[in-house]
Amino acid sequence: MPLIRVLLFAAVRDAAGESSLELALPGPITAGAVSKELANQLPAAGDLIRVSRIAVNGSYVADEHEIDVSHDEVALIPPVSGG
Amino acid sequence: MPLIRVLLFAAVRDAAGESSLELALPGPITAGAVSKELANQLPAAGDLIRVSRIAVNGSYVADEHEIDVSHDEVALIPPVSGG
Amino acid sequence: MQTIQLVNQPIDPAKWAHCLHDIDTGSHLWFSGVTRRKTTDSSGQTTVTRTLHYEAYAEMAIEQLERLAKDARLRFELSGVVIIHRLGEVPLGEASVLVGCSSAHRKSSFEAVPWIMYRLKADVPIWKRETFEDSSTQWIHP
Amino acid sequence: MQTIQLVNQPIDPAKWAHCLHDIDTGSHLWFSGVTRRKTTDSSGQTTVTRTLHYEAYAEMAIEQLERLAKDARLRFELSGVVIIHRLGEVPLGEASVLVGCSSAHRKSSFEAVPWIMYRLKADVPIWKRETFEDSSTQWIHP
Repeated sequence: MPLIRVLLFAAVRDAAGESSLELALPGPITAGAVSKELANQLPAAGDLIRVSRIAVNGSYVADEHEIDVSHDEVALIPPVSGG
Repeated sequence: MPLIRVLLFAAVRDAAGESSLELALPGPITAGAVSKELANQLPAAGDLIRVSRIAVNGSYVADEHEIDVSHDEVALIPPVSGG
Repeated sequence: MQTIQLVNQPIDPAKWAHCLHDIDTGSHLWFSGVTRRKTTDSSGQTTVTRTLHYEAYAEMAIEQLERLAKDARLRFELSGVVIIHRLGEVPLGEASVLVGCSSAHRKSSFEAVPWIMYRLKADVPIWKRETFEDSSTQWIHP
Repeated sequence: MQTIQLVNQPIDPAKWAHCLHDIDTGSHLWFSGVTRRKTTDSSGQTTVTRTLHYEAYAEMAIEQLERLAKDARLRFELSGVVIIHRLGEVPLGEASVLVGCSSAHRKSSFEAVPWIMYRLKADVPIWKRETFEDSSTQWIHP
Protein backbone atom coordinates (compact mmCIF):
# COMPACT_ATOMS: atom_id res chain seq x y z
CA MET A 1 0.00 0.00 0.00
CA PRO A 2 1.28 3.51 -0.82
CA LEU A 3 2.52 5.61 2.10
CA ILE A 4 1.35 9.17 2.47
CA ARG A 5 2.79 11.83 4.78
CA VAL A 6 0.31 14.27 6.31
CA LEU A 7 1.34 17.51 8.03
CA LEU A 8 -0.36 18.18 11.37
CA PHE A 9 -0.93 21.46 13.20
CA ALA A 10 -2.07 22.94 16.51
CA ALA A 11 -4.18 20.66 18.77
CA VAL A 12 -3.98 17.73 16.31
CA ARG A 13 -0.19 17.96 16.23
CA ASP A 14 -0.15 18.03 20.02
CA ALA A 15 -2.42 14.98 20.18
CA ALA A 16 -0.12 13.10 17.76
CA GLY A 17 3.03 14.26 19.51
CA GLU A 18 4.52 14.80 16.02
CA SER A 19 4.30 17.41 13.27
CA SER A 20 3.46 14.80 10.63
CA LEU A 21 2.24 11.21 10.36
CA GLU A 22 2.77 8.60 7.65
CA LEU A 23 -0.33 6.68 6.70
CA ALA A 24 -0.55 3.45 4.69
CA LEU A 25 -3.71 3.52 2.61
CA PRO A 26 -4.90 1.55 -0.42
CA GLY A 27 -4.68 3.67 -3.60
CA PRO A 28 -6.15 5.72 -5.14
CA ILE A 29 -6.09 7.82 -1.97
CA THR A 30 -8.75 10.52 -1.50
CA ALA A 31 -8.64 13.45 0.91
CA GLY A 32 -11.65 11.97 2.72
CA ALA A 33 -9.82 8.67 3.29
CA VAL A 34 -6.83 10.53 4.78
CA SER A 35 -9.13 12.33 7.20
CA LYS A 36 -10.87 9.13 8.22
CA GLU A 37 -7.63 7.24 8.78
CA LEU A 38 -6.19 10.10 10.88
CA ALA A 39 -9.30 10.09 13.08
CA ASN A 40 -8.82 6.32 13.56
CA GLN A 41 -5.18 6.68 14.53
CA LEU A 42 -5.73 9.68 16.80
CA PRO A 43 -9.04 8.93 18.53
CA ALA A 44 -8.35 11.56 21.23
CA ALA A 45 -8.50 14.21 18.46
CA GLY A 46 -11.23 12.47 16.45
CA ASP A 47 -13.88 15.17 16.87
CA LEU A 48 -11.45 17.89 15.89
CA ILE A 49 -10.17 15.94 12.87
CA ARG A 50 -13.73 15.39 11.63
CA VAL A 51 -14.26 19.20 11.48
CA SER A 52 -10.83 19.80 9.92
CA ARG A 53 -10.16 20.32 6.20
CA ILE A 54 -7.53 18.73 3.98
CA ALA A 55 -5.18 20.99 2.01
CA VAL A 56 -3.15 19.76 -0.96
CA ASN A 57 -0.26 21.94 -2.12
CA GLY A 58 -1.62 24.94 -0.25
CA SER A 59 -5.25 24.74 -1.38
CA TYR A 60 -8.28 23.26 0.35
CA VAL A 61 -9.71 20.22 -1.45
CA ALA A 62 -13.00 18.31 -1.29
CA ASP A 63 -13.25 14.83 0.27
CA GLU A 64 -13.31 13.12 -3.11
CA HIS A 65 -10.10 14.82 -4.31
CA GLU A 66 -7.51 12.20 -5.35
CA ILE A 67 -4.02 12.65 -3.97
CA ASP A 68 -0.83 12.17 -6.01
CA VAL A 69 1.27 10.42 -3.38
CA SER A 70 4.58 11.05 -5.14
CA HIS A 71 4.21 14.83 -5.60
CA ASP A 72 1.53 16.32 -3.36
CA GLU A 73 2.08 18.01 -0.01
CA VAL A 74 -0.88 17.04 2.16
CA ALA A 75 -1.92 18.79 5.39
CA LEU A 76 -4.75 18.47 7.87
CA ILE A 77 -6.05 21.98 8.70
CA PRO A 78 -8.03 22.17 11.92
CA PRO A 79 -10.41 25.17 12.28
CA VAL A 80 -8.20 28.24 12.09
CA SER A 81 -7.95 31.09 14.62
CA GLY A 82 -5.58 33.65 13.18
CA GLY A 83 -6.14 37.38 13.32
CA MET B 1 -32.54 98.57 16.37
CA PRO B 2 -30.16 96.12 18.09
CA LEU B 3 -26.93 95.35 16.22
CA ILE B 4 -25.86 91.75 15.80
CA ARG B 5 -22.44 90.52 14.65
CA VAL B 6 -22.42 87.36 12.51
CA LEU B 7 -19.26 85.33 11.78
CA LEU B 8 -18.79 84.30 8.14
CA PHE B 9 -16.79 81.43 6.64
CA ALA B 10 -15.51 80.00 3.37
CA ALA B 11 -17.29 81.16 0.19
CA VAL B 12 -19.67 83.45 2.12
CA ARG B 13 -16.75 85.16 3.83
CA ASP B 14 -15.06 85.60 0.44
CA ALA B 15 -18.28 87.08 -1.03
CA ALA B 16 -18.52 89.54 1.89
CA GLY B 17 -14.82 90.36 1.81
CA GLU B 18 -14.90 90.23 5.61
CA SER B 19 -14.92 87.54 8.30
CA SER B 20 -17.97 89.04 10.03
CA LEU B 21 -20.83 91.45 9.35
CA GLU B 22 -22.89 93.60 11.69
CA LEU B 23 -26.63 93.56 11.00
CA ALA B 24 -29.25 95.94 12.33
CA LEU B 25 -32.49 94.02 12.89
CA PRO B 26 -35.66 94.72 14.87
CA GLY B 27 -35.75 92.61 18.08
CA PRO B 28 -36.45 89.93 19.09
CA ILE B 29 -34.00 88.57 16.50
CA THR B 30 -34.44 84.99 15.30
CA ALA B 31 -31.84 82.83 13.50
CA GLY B 32 -34.09 82.78 10.44
CA ALA B 33 -34.15 86.60 10.32
CA VAL B 34 -30.34 86.70 10.44
CA SER B 35 -30.13 84.33 7.51
CA LYS B 36 -32.64 86.28 5.46
CA GLU B 37 -30.92 89.62 6.12
CA LEU B 38 -27.50 88.16 5.16
CA ALA B 39 -28.94 86.88 1.88
CA ASN B 40 -30.29 90.40 1.21
CA GLN B 41 -26.96 92.08 1.92
CA LEU B 42 -24.88 89.51 -0.02
CA PRO B 43 -27.02 88.70 -3.05
CA ALA B 44 -24.02 87.11 -4.87
CA ALA B 45 -23.95 84.43 -2.14
CA GLY B 46 -27.75 84.30 -1.68
CA ASP B 47 -28.18 80.70 -2.85
CA LEU B 48 -25.38 79.49 -0.62
CA ILE B 49 -26.69 81.44 2.39
CA ARG B 50 -30.14 79.94 1.93
CA VAL B 51 -28.69 76.40 2.32
CA SER B 52 -26.45 77.42 5.24
CA ARG B 53 -27.24 76.88 8.92
CA ILE B 54 -27.01 79.31 11.84
CA ALA B 55 -24.95 78.32 14.88
CA VAL B 56 -25.26 80.02 18.25
CA ASN B 57 -22.47 79.50 20.78
CA GLY B 58 -21.18 76.46 18.89
CA SER B 59 -24.51 74.65 18.33
CA TYR B 60 -26.80 74.60 15.32
CA VAL B 61 -30.16 76.22 15.96
CA ALA B 62 -33.56 76.22 14.24
CA ASP B 63 -34.86 79.24 12.31
CA GLU B 64 -37.21 80.25 15.14
CA HIS B 65 -34.41 80.29 17.75
CA GLU B 66 -34.24 83.69 19.47
CA ILE B 67 -30.82 85.28 19.76
CA ASP B 68 -29.56 87.06 22.87
CA VAL B 69 -27.72 89.93 21.19
CA SER B 70 -25.67 90.84 24.24
CA HIS B 71 -24.20 87.36 24.92
CA ASP B 72 -24.51 85.02 21.96
CA GLU B 73 -21.83 84.27 19.38
CA VAL B 74 -23.64 83.89 16.07
CA ALA B 75 -22.17 82.27 12.93
CA LEU B 76 -23.40 81.39 9.48
CA ILE B 77 -22.26 77.86 8.61
CA PRO B 78 -22.31 77.08 4.89
CA PRO B 79 -22.41 73.37 3.93
CA VAL B 80 -19.26 71.83 5.42
CA SER B 81 -16.58 69.86 3.59
CA GLY B 82 -14.10 68.66 6.19
CA GLY B 83 -12.57 65.20 6.23
CA MET C 1 -10.80 58.41 26.59
CA GLN C 2 -10.98 60.79 23.68
CA THR C 3 -8.42 62.99 21.96
CA ILE C 4 -9.57 65.81 19.67
CA GLN C 5 -7.22 68.25 18.00
CA LEU C 6 -6.97 70.71 15.13
CA VAL C 7 -3.38 70.97 13.88
CA ASN C 8 -1.48 73.03 11.34
CA GLN C 9 1.32 70.55 10.66
CA PRO C 10 1.48 67.14 8.92
CA ILE C 11 -0.33 64.42 10.88
CA ASP C 12 1.98 61.63 12.05
CA PRO C 13 -0.20 58.63 13.00
CA ALA C 14 2.60 57.21 15.16
CA LYS C 15 2.34 60.26 17.41
CA TRP C 16 -1.27 59.42 18.30
CA ALA C 17 -1.05 55.62 18.58
CA HIS C 18 -0.60 55.71 22.37
CA CYS C 19 -4.02 57.39 22.72
CA LEU C 20 -5.72 54.08 21.89
CA HIS C 21 -3.52 51.95 24.10
CA ASP C 22 -5.60 49.91 26.55
CA ILE C 23 -4.86 46.33 27.53
CA ASP C 24 -8.55 45.37 27.36
CA THR C 25 -9.03 46.34 23.69
CA GLY C 26 -8.48 43.85 20.89
CA SER C 27 -9.14 46.13 17.94
CA HIS C 28 -7.54 49.37 16.80
CA LEU C 29 -8.74 50.98 13.58
CA TRP C 30 -7.17 54.06 11.98
CA PHE C 31 -8.54 55.99 9.03
CA SER C 32 -6.55 58.65 7.17
CA GLY C 33 -8.24 60.91 4.65
CA VAL C 34 -5.59 61.98 2.19
CA THR C 35 -5.44 64.71 -0.47
CA ARG C 36 -5.99 62.90 -3.77
CA ARG C 37 -4.74 64.12 -7.13
CA LYS C 38 -7.50 62.89 -9.44
CA THR C 39 -11.26 62.96 -8.95
CA THR C 40 -13.55 61.35 -11.49
CA ASP C 41 -17.18 62.46 -11.33
CA SER C 42 -20.23 60.36 -12.18
CA SER C 43 -20.06 61.39 -15.85
CA GLY C 44 -16.48 60.09 -16.11
CA GLN C 45 -14.96 63.60 -16.17
CA THR C 46 -11.62 63.73 -14.33
CA THR C 47 -10.40 66.84 -12.53
CA VAL C 48 -6.87 67.18 -11.22
CA THR C 49 -6.23 68.75 -7.82
CA ARG C 50 -3.04 70.72 -7.24
CA THR C 51 -3.57 71.23 -3.51
CA LEU C 52 -6.21 71.71 -0.78
CA HIS C 53 -6.64 74.29 1.97
CA TYR C 54 -8.82 73.69 5.02
CA GLU C 55 -10.37 76.33 7.25
CA ALA C 56 -12.41 75.82 10.41
CA TYR C 57 -14.63 77.67 12.81
CA ALA C 58 -12.24 76.29 15.37
CA GLU C 59 -14.08 76.67 18.69
CA MET C 60 -17.26 75.17 17.29
CA ALA C 61 -15.42 72.44 15.37
CA ILE C 62 -13.68 71.30 18.56
CA GLU C 63 -16.96 71.34 20.47
CA GLN C 64 -18.75 69.36 17.73
CA LEU C 65 -15.89 66.83 17.50
CA GLU C 66 -15.82 66.33 21.27
CA ARG C 67 -19.56 65.69 21.22
CA LEU C 68 -19.22 63.36 18.24
CA ALA C 69 -16.48 61.35 19.94
CA LYS C 70 -18.55 61.05 23.11
CA ASP C 71 -21.60 59.90 21.14
CA ALA C 72 -19.48 57.32 19.29
CA ARG C 73 -17.99 55.96 22.51
CA LEU C 74 -21.44 55.36 23.98
CA ARG C 75 -23.06 54.10 20.80
CA PHE C 76 -20.31 51.62 19.84
CA GLU C 77 -18.85 50.85 23.29
CA LEU C 78 -15.45 52.18 22.32
CA SER C 79 -12.53 52.38 24.66
CA GLY C 80 -10.70 55.22 22.88
CA VAL C 81 -11.42 57.74 20.12
CA VAL C 82 -8.93 60.01 18.36
CA ILE C 83 -9.94 62.70 15.84
CA ILE C 84 -7.23 64.95 14.40
CA HIS C 85 -7.99 67.42 11.61
CA ARG C 86 -5.33 69.43 9.85
CA LEU C 87 -5.99 73.04 8.79
CA GLY C 88 -4.23 75.26 6.25
CA GLU C 89 -2.65 73.71 3.18
CA VAL C 90 -2.72 69.89 2.92
CA PRO C 91 -0.59 68.93 -0.11
CA LEU C 92 -1.17 65.90 -2.33
CA GLY C 93 -0.58 62.59 -0.56
CA GLU C 94 -0.80 64.08 2.93
CA ALA C 95 -3.58 63.44 5.47
CA SER C 96 -6.19 66.08 6.26
CA VAL C 97 -7.88 63.91 8.87
CA LEU C 98 -7.00 60.98 11.13
CA VAL C 99 -9.68 59.03 12.99
CA GLY C 100 -8.84 56.19 15.37
CA CYS C 101 -11.09 53.94 17.44
CA SER C 102 -10.35 51.09 19.81
CA SER C 103 -12.75 48.50 21.18
CA ALA C 104 -12.81 45.05 22.76
CA HIS C 105 -13.97 43.45 19.48
CA ARG C 106 -13.36 44.56 15.92
CA LYS C 107 -17.03 44.93 14.94
CA SER C 108 -17.41 48.06 17.07
CA SER C 109 -14.38 49.80 15.52
CA PHE C 110 -15.46 48.80 12.01
CA GLU C 111 -18.85 50.43 12.61
CA ALA C 112 -17.61 53.44 14.55
CA VAL C 113 -14.99 54.87 12.19
CA PRO C 114 -17.30 55.16 9.13
CA TRP C 115 -20.01 56.63 11.36
CA ILE C 116 -17.63 59.26 12.75
CA MET C 117 -16.49 60.22 9.23
CA TYR C 118 -20.09 60.43 8.04
CA ARG C 119 -21.04 62.72 10.94
CA LEU C 120 -17.85 64.78 10.64
CA LYS C 121 -18.54 65.44 6.96
CA ALA C 122 -22.14 66.42 7.72
CA ASP C 123 -21.84 68.63 10.79
CA VAL C 124 -18.38 69.80 11.74
CA PRO C 125 -17.67 73.39 10.58
CA ILE C 126 -14.56 72.75 8.48
CA TRP C 127 -14.32 73.74 4.82
CA LYS C 128 -12.06 72.70 1.98
CA ARG C 129 -10.86 75.05 -0.75
CA GLU C 130 -9.60 73.19 -3.79
CA THR C 131 -6.86 74.53 -6.06
CA PHE C 132 -7.01 72.95 -9.50
CA GLU C 133 -4.26 72.28 -12.04
CA ASP C 134 -4.92 75.66 -13.76
CA SER C 135 -4.52 77.51 -10.41
CA SER C 136 -8.25 78.30 -10.18
CA THR C 137 -9.72 77.77 -6.72
CA GLN C 138 -13.11 76.77 -5.36
CA TRP C 139 -14.67 76.41 -1.93
CA ILE C 140 -16.37 73.04 -1.63
CA HIS C 141 -19.93 73.41 -0.30
CA PRO C 142 -21.60 70.09 -1.09
CA MET D 1 0.25 46.58 -5.07
CA GLN D 2 0.09 44.09 -2.24
CA THR D 3 2.42 43.29 0.66
CA ILE D 4 2.04 40.03 2.57
CA GLN D 5 4.34 38.94 5.36
CA LEU D 6 4.56 36.63 8.37
CA VAL D 7 6.86 38.09 11.01
CA ASN D 8 8.26 36.99 14.37
CA GLN D 9 8.82 40.44 15.83
CA PRO D 10 6.48 43.22 17.04
CA ILE D 11 4.57 44.85 14.20
CA ASP D 12 5.37 48.54 13.78
CA PRO D 13 2.61 50.11 11.63
CA ALA D 14 4.90 53.01 10.69
CA LYS D 15 7.19 50.53 8.94
CA TRP D 16 4.43 49.52 6.51
CA ALA D 17 2.78 52.90 5.90
CA HIS D 18 4.76 53.53 2.70
CA CYS D 19 3.20 50.40 1.15
CA LEU D 20 -0.11 52.25 0.77
CA HIS D 21 1.40 55.46 -0.54
CA ASP D 22 -0.18 56.45 -3.86
CA ILE D 23 -1.04 60.00 -4.86
CA ASP D 24 -4.35 58.92 -6.39
CA THR D 25 -5.78 57.39 -3.20
CA GLY D 26 -7.80 59.47 -0.76
CA SER D 27 -8.39 56.82 1.90
CA HIS D 28 -6.01 54.73 3.99
CA LEU D 29 -7.45 52.34 6.58
CA TRP D 30 -5.38 50.31 9.05
CA PHE D 31 -6.68 47.62 11.37
CA SER D 32 -4.61 46.15 14.20
CA GLY D 33 -5.80 43.05 16.03
CA VAL D 34 -4.28 43.21 19.51
CA THR D 35 -3.92 40.63 22.30
CA ARG D 36 -6.63 41.50 24.81
CA ARG D 37 -6.50 40.67 28.51
CA LYS D 38 -10.17 40.06 29.28
CA THR D 39 -12.75 38.13 27.28
CA THR D 40 -16.38 38.02 28.39
CA ASP D 41 -18.48 35.24 26.86
CA SER D 42 -22.20 35.36 26.08
CA SER D 43 -23.09 34.14 29.58
CA GLY D 44 -21.16 37.04 31.14
CA GLN D 45 -18.27 34.82 32.29
CA THR D 46 -14.91 36.63 32.03
CA THR D 47 -11.64 34.83 31.32
CA VAL D 48 -8.26 36.49 31.67
CA THR D 49 -5.55 35.89 29.08
CA ARG D 50 -1.91 35.93 30.13
CA THR D 51 -0.47 35.66 26.61
CA LEU D 52 -1.07 34.24 23.12
CA HIS D 53 1.07 32.16 20.78
CA TYR D 54 0.42 31.93 17.06
CA GLU D 55 1.54 29.17 14.72
CA ALA D 56 1.08 28.95 10.95
CA TYR D 57 1.35 26.52 8.09
CA ALA D 58 3.53 29.24 6.62
CA GLU D 59 3.75 28.36 2.89
CA MET D 60 -0.01 27.86 2.64
CA ALA D 61 -0.81 30.88 4.82
CA ILE D 62 1.26 33.12 2.53
CA GLU D 63 -0.40 31.64 -0.55
CA GLN D 64 -3.89 32.11 0.90
CA LEU D 65 -3.12 35.67 2.00
CA GLU D 66 -1.73 36.60 -1.43
CA ARG D 67 -4.90 35.24 -3.02
CA LEU D 68 -7.09 37.03 -0.48
CA ALA D 69 -5.31 40.35 -1.11
CA LYS D 70 -5.69 39.93 -4.86
CA ASP D 71 -9.42 39.12 -4.51
CA ALA D 72 -9.89 42.17 -2.27
CA ARG D 73 -8.13 44.49 -4.72
CA LEU D 74 -10.39 43.42 -7.56
CA ARG D 75 -13.60 43.27 -5.55
CA PHE D 76 -13.19 46.67 -3.84
CA GLU D 77 -11.03 48.51 -6.41
CA LEU D 78 -8.22 48.98 -3.94
CA SER D 79 -4.93 50.57 -4.80
CA GLY D 80 -2.87 48.86 -2.09
CA VAL D 81 -3.28 46.02 0.40
CA VAL D 82 -0.99 45.13 3.31
CA ILE D 83 -1.44 42.03 5.49
CA ILE D 84 1.14 41.32 8.19
CA HIS D 85 0.65 38.48 10.69
CA ARG D 86 2.93 37.93 13.65
CA LEU D 87 3.82 34.37 14.77
CA GLY D 88 5.18 33.05 18.06
CA GLU D 89 4.30 34.82 21.29
CA VAL D 90 2.20 38.00 21.03
CA PRO D 91 2.04 39.54 24.53
CA LEU D 92 -0.89 41.56 25.91
CA GLY D 93 -1.39 44.91 24.16
CA GLU D 94 0.69 43.95 21.10
CA ALA D 95 -0.65 43.39 17.58
CA SER D 96 -0.95 39.90 16.08
CA VAL D 97 -2.21 41.20 12.76
CA LEU D 98 -2.08 44.42 10.75
CA VAL D 99 -4.31 44.93 7.70
CA GLY D 100 -4.12 48.07 5.57
CA CYS D 101 -6.09 49.09 2.48
CA SER D 102 -5.99 52.20 0.32
CA SER D 103 -8.54 53.36 -2.23
CA ALA D 104 -9.67 56.46 -4.10
CA HIS D 105 -12.74 56.84 -1.83
CA ARG D 106 -13.22 55.76 1.77
CA LYS D 107 -16.18 53.46 1.13
CA SER D 108 -13.96 50.85 -0.54
CA SER D 109 -11.47 50.73 2.32
CA PHE D 110 -14.26 50.60 4.90
CA GLU D 111 -15.73 47.56 3.14
CA ALA D 112 -12.46 45.84 2.29
CA VAL D 113 -10.74 45.69 5.69
CA PRO D 114 -13.62 43.89 7.51
CA TRP D 115 -13.97 41.52 4.53
CA ILE D 116 -10.26 40.66 4.62
CA MET D 117 -10.39 40.01 8.37
CA TYR D 118 -13.48 37.83 7.95
CA ARG D 119 -11.82 35.76 5.24
CA LEU D 120 -8.50 35.60 7.09
CA LYS D 121 -10.23 34.24 10.18
CA ALA D 122 -12.13 31.66 8.13
CA ASP D 123 -9.49 30.29 5.78
CA VAL D 124 -5.89 31.20 6.51
CA PRO D 125 -4.02 28.36 8.29
CA ILE D 126 -2.89 30.22 11.40
CA TRP D 127 -3.75 29.08 14.92
CA LYS D 128 -3.79 30.75 18.30
CA ARG D 129 -2.86 29.03 21.55
CA GLU D 130 -4.12 30.87 24.58
CA THR D 131 -2.34 30.86 27.94
CA PHE D 132 -4.70 31.73 30.77
CA GLU D 133 -4.07 33.36 34.14
CA ASP D 134 -3.57 29.97 35.82
CA SER D 135 -0.91 28.99 33.19
CA SER D 136 -3.20 26.45 31.52
CA THR D 137 -3.12 26.56 27.72
CA GLN D 138 -5.61 25.85 24.96
CA TRP D 139 -5.51 25.80 21.18
CA ILE D 140 -8.37 27.86 19.78
CA HIS D 141 -10.29 25.88 17.13
CA PRO D 142 -13.58 27.77 16.73
